[in-house]
Amino acid sequence: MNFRLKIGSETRSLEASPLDETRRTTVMYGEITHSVAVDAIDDNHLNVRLDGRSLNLFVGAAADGAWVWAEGRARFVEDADKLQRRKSSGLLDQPVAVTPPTPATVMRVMVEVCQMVEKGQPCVVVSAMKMELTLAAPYAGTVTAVNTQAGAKVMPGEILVDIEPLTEAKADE
Amino acid sequence: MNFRLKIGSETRSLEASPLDETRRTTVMYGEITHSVAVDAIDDNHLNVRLDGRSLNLFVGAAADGAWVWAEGRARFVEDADKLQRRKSSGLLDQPVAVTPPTPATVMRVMVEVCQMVEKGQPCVVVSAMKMELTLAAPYAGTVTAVNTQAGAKVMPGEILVDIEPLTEAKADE
Amino acid sequence: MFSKILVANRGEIAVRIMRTAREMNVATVAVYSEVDRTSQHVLTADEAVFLGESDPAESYLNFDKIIVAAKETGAEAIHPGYGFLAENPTFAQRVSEEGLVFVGPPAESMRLLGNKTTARRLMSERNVPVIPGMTAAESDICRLQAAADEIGYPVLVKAAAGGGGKGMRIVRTAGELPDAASLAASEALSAFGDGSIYLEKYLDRPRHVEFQILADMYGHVVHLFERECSIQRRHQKIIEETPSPALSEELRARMGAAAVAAARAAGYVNAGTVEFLLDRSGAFYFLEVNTRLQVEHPITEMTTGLDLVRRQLEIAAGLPLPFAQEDILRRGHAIECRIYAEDPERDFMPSPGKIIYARSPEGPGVRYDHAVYSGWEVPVNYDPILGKLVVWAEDRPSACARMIRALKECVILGVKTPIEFLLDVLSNEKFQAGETHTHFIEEFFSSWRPSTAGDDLAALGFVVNEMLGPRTVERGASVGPAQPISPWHRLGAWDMIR
Amino acid sequence: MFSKILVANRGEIAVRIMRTAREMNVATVAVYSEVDRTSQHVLTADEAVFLGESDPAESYLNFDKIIVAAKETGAEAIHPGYGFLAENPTFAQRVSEEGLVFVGPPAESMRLLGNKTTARRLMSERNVPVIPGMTAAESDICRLQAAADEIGYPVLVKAAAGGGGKGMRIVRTAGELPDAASLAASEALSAFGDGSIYLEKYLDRPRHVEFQILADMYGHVVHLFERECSIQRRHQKIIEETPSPALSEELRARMGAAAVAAARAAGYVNAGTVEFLLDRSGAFYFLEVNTRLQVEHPITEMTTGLDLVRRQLEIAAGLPLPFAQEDILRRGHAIECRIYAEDPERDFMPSPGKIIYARSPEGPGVRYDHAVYSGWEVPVNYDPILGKLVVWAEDRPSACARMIRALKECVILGVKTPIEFLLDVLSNEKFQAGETHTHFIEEFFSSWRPSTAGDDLAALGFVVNEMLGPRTVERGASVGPAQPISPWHRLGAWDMIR
Repeated sequence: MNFRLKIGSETRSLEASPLDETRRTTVMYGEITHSVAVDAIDDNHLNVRLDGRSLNLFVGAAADGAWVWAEGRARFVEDADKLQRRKSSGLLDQPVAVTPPTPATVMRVMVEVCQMVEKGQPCVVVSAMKMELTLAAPYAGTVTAVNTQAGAKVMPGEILVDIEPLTEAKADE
Repeated sequence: MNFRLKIGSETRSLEASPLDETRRTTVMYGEITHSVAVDAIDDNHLNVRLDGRSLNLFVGAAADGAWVWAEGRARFVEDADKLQRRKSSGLLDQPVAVTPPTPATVMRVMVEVCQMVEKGQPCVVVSAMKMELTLAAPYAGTVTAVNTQAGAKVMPGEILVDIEPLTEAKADE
Repeated sequence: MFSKILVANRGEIAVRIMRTAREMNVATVAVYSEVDRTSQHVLTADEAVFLGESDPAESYLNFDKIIVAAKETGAEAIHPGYGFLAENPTFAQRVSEEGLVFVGPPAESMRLLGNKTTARRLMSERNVPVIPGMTAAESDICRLQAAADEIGYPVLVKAAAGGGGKGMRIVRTAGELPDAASLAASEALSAFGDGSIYLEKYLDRPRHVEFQILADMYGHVVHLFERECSIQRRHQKIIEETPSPALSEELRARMGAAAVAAARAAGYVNAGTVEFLLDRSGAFYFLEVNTRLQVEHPITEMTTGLDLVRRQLEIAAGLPLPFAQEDILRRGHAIECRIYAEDPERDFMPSPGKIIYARSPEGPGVRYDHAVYSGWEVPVNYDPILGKLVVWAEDRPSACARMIRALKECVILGVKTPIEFLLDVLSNEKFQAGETHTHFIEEFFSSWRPSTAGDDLAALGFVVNEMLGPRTVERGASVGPAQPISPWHRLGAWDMIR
Repeated sequence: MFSKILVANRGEIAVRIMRTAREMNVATVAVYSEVDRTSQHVLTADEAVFLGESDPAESYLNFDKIIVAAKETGAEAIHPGYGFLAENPTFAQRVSEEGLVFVGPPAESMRLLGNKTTARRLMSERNVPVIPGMTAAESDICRLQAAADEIGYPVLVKAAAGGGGKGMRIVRTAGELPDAASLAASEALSAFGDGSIYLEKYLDRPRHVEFQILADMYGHVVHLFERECSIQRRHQKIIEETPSPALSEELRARMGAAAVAAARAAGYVNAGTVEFLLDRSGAFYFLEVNTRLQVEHPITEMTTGLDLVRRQLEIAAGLPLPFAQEDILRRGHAIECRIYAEDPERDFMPSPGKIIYARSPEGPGVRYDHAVYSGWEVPVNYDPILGKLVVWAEDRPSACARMIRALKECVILGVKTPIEFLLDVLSNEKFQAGETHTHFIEEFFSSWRPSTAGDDLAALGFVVNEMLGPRTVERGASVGPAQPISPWHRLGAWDMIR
């Protein structure tokens, strides 16, 4: 079985043989082959022997992926193929729009429609968990719409300010 | 809704109104009425407000009943009607037969077929969890069968020695 | 002693207070907002009162609702925890006026100390050394510019009413001052309801060393030694320890005496913390007094053996402190790591969400004060602290090793946490050598990234979990044990993560 | 220090040893039998070796398999825990002969002390007071009868090779002696592989007071103060505490000196425990030396601040003890409750089964050393200990209150446990007054029954759980918060259980 997994900004490929009746498998990670045996301890807890070394891995399924924990390190692991489909919806890109990174409340809107903004110029200040965050313009351009107002509850992915980018020619000036 | 519950050797009756949409009910315990509100915290954990007092109750379902925990006190609670059916199979009676109280290994058999035994006379010694237990005759009588031998693994409910009771006339002598 | 108290707070600190109250046979009342209906502090209390909407103004900051809750439940005292109303003298005064007991200092002490500029003036008068800086709040940008020029850059913009790094800004050049002042004032206003700011000298890589004090109603004041809280991100403490690796017994005694003098100067009663900055020459400066229980109080409890919440309740009930300064002894070394729902890769930005799975570290010398359970949703409305992991051991190296062990047993799935980051800080050579200062994270960990070895294991976990498929776990199934594999097999790419 | 050790044990003690090893950067190897394939100690180790069938003879008592496991994994030392091979001198000797280190005393000391009659002779010679009784094992019933007549009834039949109450019988009249002797010999044979028994004087309601000792390879022996373990059922400890409420400083010093003398007499090395009986007149008698780590060692760790497993490994690795007797200080009060899978209503009979749900107590001053998890099946093959709940607090009343709080947070569903019984013992006036003795349970709790108030709450829990029906828990669902109910409503039948 082949897996393409996205962890953070990296995508990696793994190949694993199906589990045999003693719950053993061989995992190929590029050139290196590992022998793996696994026991399910409960719905979230796996005990894995990786080349004989015992590891406790904890797995929690979430929408579009799973959290995996190993020795204090937690990762959100996504299936790269499912991910591709989400990406086209624009939700998962690096910040290229004025959108909060976490559910938040809008404190101030600092730009107006038709205003020219520079890359990095503060557009909206939001508050989340007692901290103020300034959302900056991801690129230079012209504000074409302001979709929020002070006091609004906003969510990640919600575009608070629409900015039409400068053409490259203009940006190079 | 009416409940007949067996806890330990006692059976008690309870009446409860169905939960309303805010998960509240009224529980009638004999003459006394209690107001109860409940939140399910997880599959095993309930938070209950009993007449305003907050209680954490933990419930674990098992065959023929459920374990319920409250403030350090754990009880096995059985539905008295289901229980009735089990009882007729003879498994749940008070020790009236030579059977181990827990899974065990037979160490010694101390009686033979046709032997007369007195009430309380040691019949079989079993070992469980590093402790030796002597299983005594529950009543006076004659051994009609020995169904086990040293080294056998035995389970609760398994009758290790059959004893035909003395008639009352004889026992009174 | 009180027969019932109300805890006007939420999360791990409310749970921690309730545990001691229960041991003192004091019944507890929780209060909660909409989003906290099934939060751990509500589950832990003997009874709970719903306050209102999740917005703090409608719930945990609402004087009237909290006081009504206390009166209706028959609570005799209110413990404010930390944050929310803990350092609000108006609330403390109102509580007293309503005939209830506020578990904390008198409103007057809080007012004196809560305003940082007043506090600085007071301490100067009592010969407690203070950092050079302004002695009054200022909003005029020209006067701030002038003051900054006089103090000399870099300067620190601070909220007069605040604490915990809120509203604080470092300003290195005159050009940065206007923006920094405006942002700081705005943050201070929203956090504390008071936008006053002032400036002080910014010290180069100082240590943050604070002293725990206890004072009863009869003028008896003691200190419970120091806590070093130099490891900070965003000006907020993330690792605390005691004793400080930087203090000689002589310096400890001097700083302790200064802390007691500071408390006396303010007519302080109950538990409090006198914060100092310790510079590289060994000079120390009064920073502020936190007029409440601190997040990091457990490390003092573990080294001194004293339960600070018990002492708070006893003092509030009018009991005298039952010990003198010389009776208070410390033993061993304690470290605390704060576990927030936050992303260390993204400047520790809050990371709220649902806790899919949580599992507590256990074993000798480990204490985990938390309010997390599997299935609980971390609300976006409040401070994102999940818990505090605290260890005690015979000495600092053993305590570091124990903390690393405990962090590796601390499972939280569903939100980002700093656990991996904390592991790397604790394993850092300079940290292990005790060479800590308030810019430690900035200096050595600003470009921190999670290890790729962790990615390898996560990929493995994902893959085997997928292959096992949906399941009801049945142990002792018929397939027999997975036979052990020789440990001598080459570990390959994975052996680096040992 | 070793780089890797094998722990030749299972359950909570193996987990506890591995935690300290991990903190010392010592890798750990678990061994396991068929039924323990996914037991907690296997999950905790760095690697695990399958030994064989669940029968102890095929697994945890099998010298050859354990030694092969150690060699194949490259472990340099074997820690035996308690029980199984911990007090087996033949095993200790074999380990040494195989070029491995046994973490425990030399085989010769174990032999001397393991045979109770030899030990009694040795102690008599060194002026450590012993209980009047036989100084040699005996199997002839006529000679036993004669000895019993000489000592005077009641007498105690004891296994020469044993410990932990196994093979022990009280005999009050001559008529009971033959049966008791035969049963004791049989139990001793099956438990220790040695059926030798002897008799000693039975003391009326004595206290069990034991001293922890540490001895390095260089003749340096210290004690770590006492543990009082008077609360016993079936001659097995169930509640232990330190300090003992019965000891004056003078008596503590004398008993400590006797303990050190006993250890020296046997050429003792590593951690051990010298057990005494303390009678009502204040006289104390040597009982035996347990040549291993005790179940109740954590209470000593919590009051002295010393990690006994760390010391064991250091001593075994040839390091000298880094402290003198006068450096060892105790602070506060610690209590341990043993949590077994057993039924206190039925003479504490083992109650194996599947743990449907388990949840650990947490918070300040609580340590829960256990090996239980939800879904784990308690095997019928071994000692039914699930865990040890240990608390520390400033003084005995606070420690009792803390233990009650912690027991009430300790959830185990699926097997019977003594938790409710322990709660009642801890709440008992005589216990709280410190008036404990080894027949305490027999005297005050022989007719103990669970409270009917507990039945009421259990019925309520069952009913509301049934009414909620099968569910996937969804918090923050649309139905809104269950509104609080006035706490002033009459509590009725349930208010007695407050």
